[in-house]
Amino acid sequence: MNRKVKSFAATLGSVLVTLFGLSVITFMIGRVMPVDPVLAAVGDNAPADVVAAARAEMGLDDPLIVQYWSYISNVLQGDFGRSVLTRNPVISDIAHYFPATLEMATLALLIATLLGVPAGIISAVKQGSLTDQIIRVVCIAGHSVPVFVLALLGLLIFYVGLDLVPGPGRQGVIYDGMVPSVTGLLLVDSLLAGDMGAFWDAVHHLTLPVLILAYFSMAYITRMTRAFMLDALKGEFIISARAKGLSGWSVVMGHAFPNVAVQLITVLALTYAGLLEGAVITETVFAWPGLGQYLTTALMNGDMNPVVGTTLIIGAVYVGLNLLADILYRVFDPRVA
Amino acid sequence: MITRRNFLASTAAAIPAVSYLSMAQQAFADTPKNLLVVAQQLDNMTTLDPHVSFEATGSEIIGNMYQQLVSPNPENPDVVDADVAESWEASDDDKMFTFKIRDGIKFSSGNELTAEDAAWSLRRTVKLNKSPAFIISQFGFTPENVDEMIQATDPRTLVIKTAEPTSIGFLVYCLSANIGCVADKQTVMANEVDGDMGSAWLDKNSAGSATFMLNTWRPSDAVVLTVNPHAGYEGPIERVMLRHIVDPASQMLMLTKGDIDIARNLTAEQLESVKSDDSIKLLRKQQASIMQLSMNVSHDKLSDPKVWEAVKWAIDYQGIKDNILGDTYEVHQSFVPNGLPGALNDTIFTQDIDKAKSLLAEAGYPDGFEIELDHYSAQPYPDIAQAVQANLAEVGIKAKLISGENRQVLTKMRARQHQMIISAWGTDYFDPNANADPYIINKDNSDDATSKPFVWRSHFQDDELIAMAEDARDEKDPAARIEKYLELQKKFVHASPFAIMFQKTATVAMRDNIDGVILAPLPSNNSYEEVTKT
Amino acid sequence: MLVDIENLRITFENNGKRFEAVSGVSFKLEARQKLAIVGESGSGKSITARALMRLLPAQAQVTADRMLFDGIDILSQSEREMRKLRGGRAGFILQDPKYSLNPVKTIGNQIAEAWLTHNKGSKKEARDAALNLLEQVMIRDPQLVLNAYPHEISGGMGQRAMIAMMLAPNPSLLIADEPTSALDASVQAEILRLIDELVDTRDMGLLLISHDLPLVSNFCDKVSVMYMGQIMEELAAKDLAQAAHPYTKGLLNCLPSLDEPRGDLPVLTRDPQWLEEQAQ
Amino acid sequence: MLADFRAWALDDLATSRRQAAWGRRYRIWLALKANPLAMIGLFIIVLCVLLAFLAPLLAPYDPAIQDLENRLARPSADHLLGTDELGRDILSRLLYGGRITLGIVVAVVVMVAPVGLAVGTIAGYFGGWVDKTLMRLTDVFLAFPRLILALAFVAALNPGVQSAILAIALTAWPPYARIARAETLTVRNSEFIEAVAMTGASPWRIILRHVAPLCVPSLVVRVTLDMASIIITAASLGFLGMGAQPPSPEWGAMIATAKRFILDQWWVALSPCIAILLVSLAFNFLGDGLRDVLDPKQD
Repeated sequence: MNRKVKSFAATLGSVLVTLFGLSVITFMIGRVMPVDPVLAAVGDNAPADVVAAARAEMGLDDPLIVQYWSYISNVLQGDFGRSVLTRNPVISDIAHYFPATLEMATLALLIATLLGVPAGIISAVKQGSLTDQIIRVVCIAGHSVPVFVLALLGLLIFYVGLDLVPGPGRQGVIYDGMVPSVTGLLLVDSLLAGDMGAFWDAVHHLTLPVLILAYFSMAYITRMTRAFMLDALKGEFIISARAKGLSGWSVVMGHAFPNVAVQLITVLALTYAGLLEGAVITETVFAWPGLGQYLTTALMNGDMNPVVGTTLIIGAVYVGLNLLADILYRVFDPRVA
Repeated sequence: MITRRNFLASTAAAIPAVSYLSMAQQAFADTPKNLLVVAQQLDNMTTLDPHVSFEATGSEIIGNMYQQLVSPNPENPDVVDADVAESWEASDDDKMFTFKIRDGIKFSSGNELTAEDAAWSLRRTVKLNKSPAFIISQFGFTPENVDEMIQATDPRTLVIKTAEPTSIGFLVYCLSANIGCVADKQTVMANEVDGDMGSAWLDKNSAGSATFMLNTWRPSDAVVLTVNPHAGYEGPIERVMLRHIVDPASQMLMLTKGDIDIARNLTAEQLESVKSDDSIKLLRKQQASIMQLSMNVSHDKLSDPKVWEAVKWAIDYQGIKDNILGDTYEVHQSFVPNGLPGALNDTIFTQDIDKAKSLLAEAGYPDGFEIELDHYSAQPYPDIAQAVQANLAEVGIKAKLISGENRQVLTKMRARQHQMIISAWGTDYFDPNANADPYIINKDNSDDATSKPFVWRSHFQDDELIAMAEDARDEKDPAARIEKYLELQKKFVHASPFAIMFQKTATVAMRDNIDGVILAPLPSNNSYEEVTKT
Repeated sequence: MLVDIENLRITFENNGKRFEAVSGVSFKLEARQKLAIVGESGSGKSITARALMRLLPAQAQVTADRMLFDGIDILSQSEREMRKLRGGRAGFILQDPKYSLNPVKTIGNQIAEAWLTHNKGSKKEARDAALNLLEQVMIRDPQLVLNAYPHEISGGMGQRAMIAMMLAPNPSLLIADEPTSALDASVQAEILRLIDELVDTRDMGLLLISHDLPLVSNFCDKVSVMYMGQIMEELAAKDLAQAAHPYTKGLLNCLPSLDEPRGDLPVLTRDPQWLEEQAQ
Repeated sequence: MLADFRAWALDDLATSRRQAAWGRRYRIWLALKANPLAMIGLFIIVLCVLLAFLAPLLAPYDPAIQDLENRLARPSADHLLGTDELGRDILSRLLYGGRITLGIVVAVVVMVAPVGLAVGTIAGYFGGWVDKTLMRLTDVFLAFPRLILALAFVAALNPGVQSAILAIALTAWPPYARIARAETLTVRNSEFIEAVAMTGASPWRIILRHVAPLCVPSLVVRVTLDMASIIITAASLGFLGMGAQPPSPEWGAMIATAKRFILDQWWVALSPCIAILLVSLAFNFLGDGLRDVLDPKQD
């Protein structure tokens, strides 16, 4: 029993150390940045006495270590400080903005998996054939073009050209502010409120950004699925499965894929973390009120508390995902003790 | 709060709950008739409290929610119109000013607007002492003496006493800024939290008497204004929604598609291409924001006035305006922006390479010198910087470009570490002194001076100019005051290390069925209250 | 006649080069008869067996004058028909249970799957059949093994599970491709004896592929010696000692023996002649 | 001449170590040649390197010369790909831009691969607390959102190509460290490492001479695959105004500035987009091809 506890404590320790390292680096970057945080608070025209008062209030004049220590001790009590721009506590900002990014990233991951994994399987089974080449070219193209180009192209074709999707933004203007925010996930909240009109409106607004993010992250999933499947299909047990008279597809899906599914867990965890980052640019083009846009705005204006807070949250999500992937790996893969 | 049912009932397009496909065929309906949708960059706005806000975006919204004591006349900059104050007069010794408050104005909460609200509002600005407070506290008010200096003698009369004799024209111009907004004392003080005079609450709420009041503000997402029921407004608009769309390309697409009525941040090129689209029309107004190349006088190569003059003759103002800036900027070479009283609008400098070269030779740099030129990384600054770099190269000055995020460049300038720098300056209130003061008055040029105005950053101190600026500011007679400012500017353009180049023009692109948008030199006077959607 | 192969040729094609791995192999196998194909590694014995069940990779081209399994012409069967044969009429046991059993599925699950592929019945019946089969292969504690994963059982038990799996649809032919080479000596004899017993009790034919000449000769009726893709000699297992072909004799001489001490073991000199004789 | 090299390399009984090494490389080349996509990729990369190298000769105009009069001109005879917002010839800027983009990629890889290799092999070889601390350090940088660290880093230094390279490199080395460590762990307790240790070789010699070369194949694969994402990150930095600054013709910055008039003068943004697409595709194909040949299982 204590081996399990020991290994759990070790992982927990490593997670804490990672988060600590993350906070130190982000905090230092914040303080080292040549942007005077007071500028965002009082503006360039403010007289010297107002500037001095603001600096004192933000504690910018104390030595760096003191600033860091007071910041971290607050963080441990859940107070990530206040954002200069929104004047809200960073925690409430993150709680407000994170669901929008989460909703987009999760749906994108879902679609990227539903399309990426089968594509990987097919191109592995038909290795070297034309289908294999086409699938790989299409998927890799998604990853070879910057997201913002994909986003603008998507808007040009589907929004302006074909009028198939609504424009940037998370909701139609009519529904703005109409859906009471329970979970912050628009789809869920609109269903909870029983407002089908708002639900479909949210779906339409989600379509293009989600498809683009999904397409962008499909390349990695497809490539990894293909590599794992190629490896599994070389296994001897495939021959014994065929020798049992199983059909081609039931061999692939029944025997090769279960081996691969386990390994895909880590790939999906990495992709999901990457998606949270990919959202940063997609949100600017699609005017999506998510964490990515909140972070870039704060960074551009030298508003450091949100930058450190958000980076910690994204870092924590990333570390959490890795931890989850490890645990799932142990649970689902019988080979691991 | 408007419930969704009755809101939808009043709009023509009731959206049935249908499956995805049929929704796709039906083109996404233009926005409803009683809703005005504006796409705008709302990300640099920290507060909606009229007595604290200093950013352009914020002050525009505040202008739509609060009424000021007086407001500048949109057509004639030398005239100030009555607003909350019907009339005003100065005492003989020019140290006491009495304002008559108009009757029958109601706040959005329903409370009557009285002189006490006006007095309290001005006192609040001075006591909070945030960024814009200097506009009013420059008349000698301090948190300690302001209660005694500004009083409401009766519900209809507001009396302001100043320490020194002051020109009523100058005082009234200052009161036309947002610090002159009258807020509902009763509602605000009811939300006071440990002595902050309700500033935490007023950041995100409104207590004004103008046409609109604040419904919601989701930072970096949207600002929704609804009609103030007590403002006696009969127009068609029930709701104004400002949507935060950062990317101009997205704003452009949504405007052409009709999903938004107004786009506020289109680029020069986009405005050019929109001219051919007759479903969109443009409204332009010169803004009180100027762009200049400042030279740090403490730098050895930039200490000689001849070098300043040479740089001013080297720049191809018209070429840059025509080829890069289009209609988004006009050439303007003096510190009082066009549209403000006392503005000097003539073009003194045009590109003259030989003159610039001879001036450089006189200054001892026949074959020029190397210098660093800082500029913002946001467009159009990089394009302008590259064009100026090419101009300077023609006269031998080899400029190395260093671009940086806006606040990063400002931080470098405020720390006096720049050599040459292209930056912008927004005017704070509707008076020539609003720019004369920061561009000239630099009493203490030492590094640890108490007040560090814009001019201080470039180490420039000219006692003669300073005297002229203060004299013009205190001139009592309005006409003579304007004359003195023109004199000051004529001298300034040659005698200062600032090559003022352009004045920003704001362009609002809107659907052709939109009318009545009011655009003013200062954002606090922009207004949607007369907008109609046919 | 269970298996009737005449002049089987298998060639492999990759990027331009053609390589004939099996050139002109013929042999016959009666019902209830046991044939061993013996040869060094690379002699083509294993792919010959796999060709019979069309289990070869795509690049292999298989041609034969005659290739019948229980009267069915293998080469003309559609993939669907072949699937009925594989497992249903002929079982196939591979070399190393560690790799030939699916590591992420339980033993019981894989046996039940084999049963269900060729028999109608519920999952419950399939699991009972699996348990029964595990008992037939005399595995210790079959209930435990039913739910165990391949890495949780020993090599010997793994091979027994493999046999159980292949006998689930009770085929009439069992092909065993070096079934004991991956096991240690003591277990080898046990597994071969088990295969022998099961083949007899179920009146099946056995095609045993091996490189261990004396080992197979005790279990099989006929032995066919293969070298470089050709059959050198086919003879009854019992008169192996009187082998005529120099290659077979060479192989026998190389065997060390415990009871009579011998000098250095002679090295087999390969005579290209042997290949020409078959070619005409 | 080539024929006998082929024979010499492919001769099974290699006499010298050199011959064996060349034999292996030649076989890898043959396997790679069989993969059409990888060949296309290699061809595009070689073409790009050549074009970038010969930019001064090939470019019709000096990329910095402004011609404000015919700004945003359509592709025409004298400007094959048209002109940008300051009237500069897009084709020449694309060629010179190639230098910067490939320069960024090479600079990042040159910084990242050795660091990743060193950290990975040392962590893998020594194990214990050395392994723990180095791996935690890697985790910190891995957990750090790549673009955001780059943004913050570039905002700290003034934006420009150098800070973009440093920022991307800072976030790109952890995966290499992880791969190198995994590779070292598999090799760590194999007999031949113990044998070398027995001969009294110092740990550093072992790592340098024996362990590191083994990690190279999987690193080569990862590097080629990563090149595409390095280019895209550089372009995204350009898009956010944080990467290469005007007037540098870096492709990402070109797209960022051209974004403003993508509706009407779409060709200005199109050529750098296609350039980035082609080069990224090329690196991805080559990477995939190399991975299939060198180390199929590798991530």
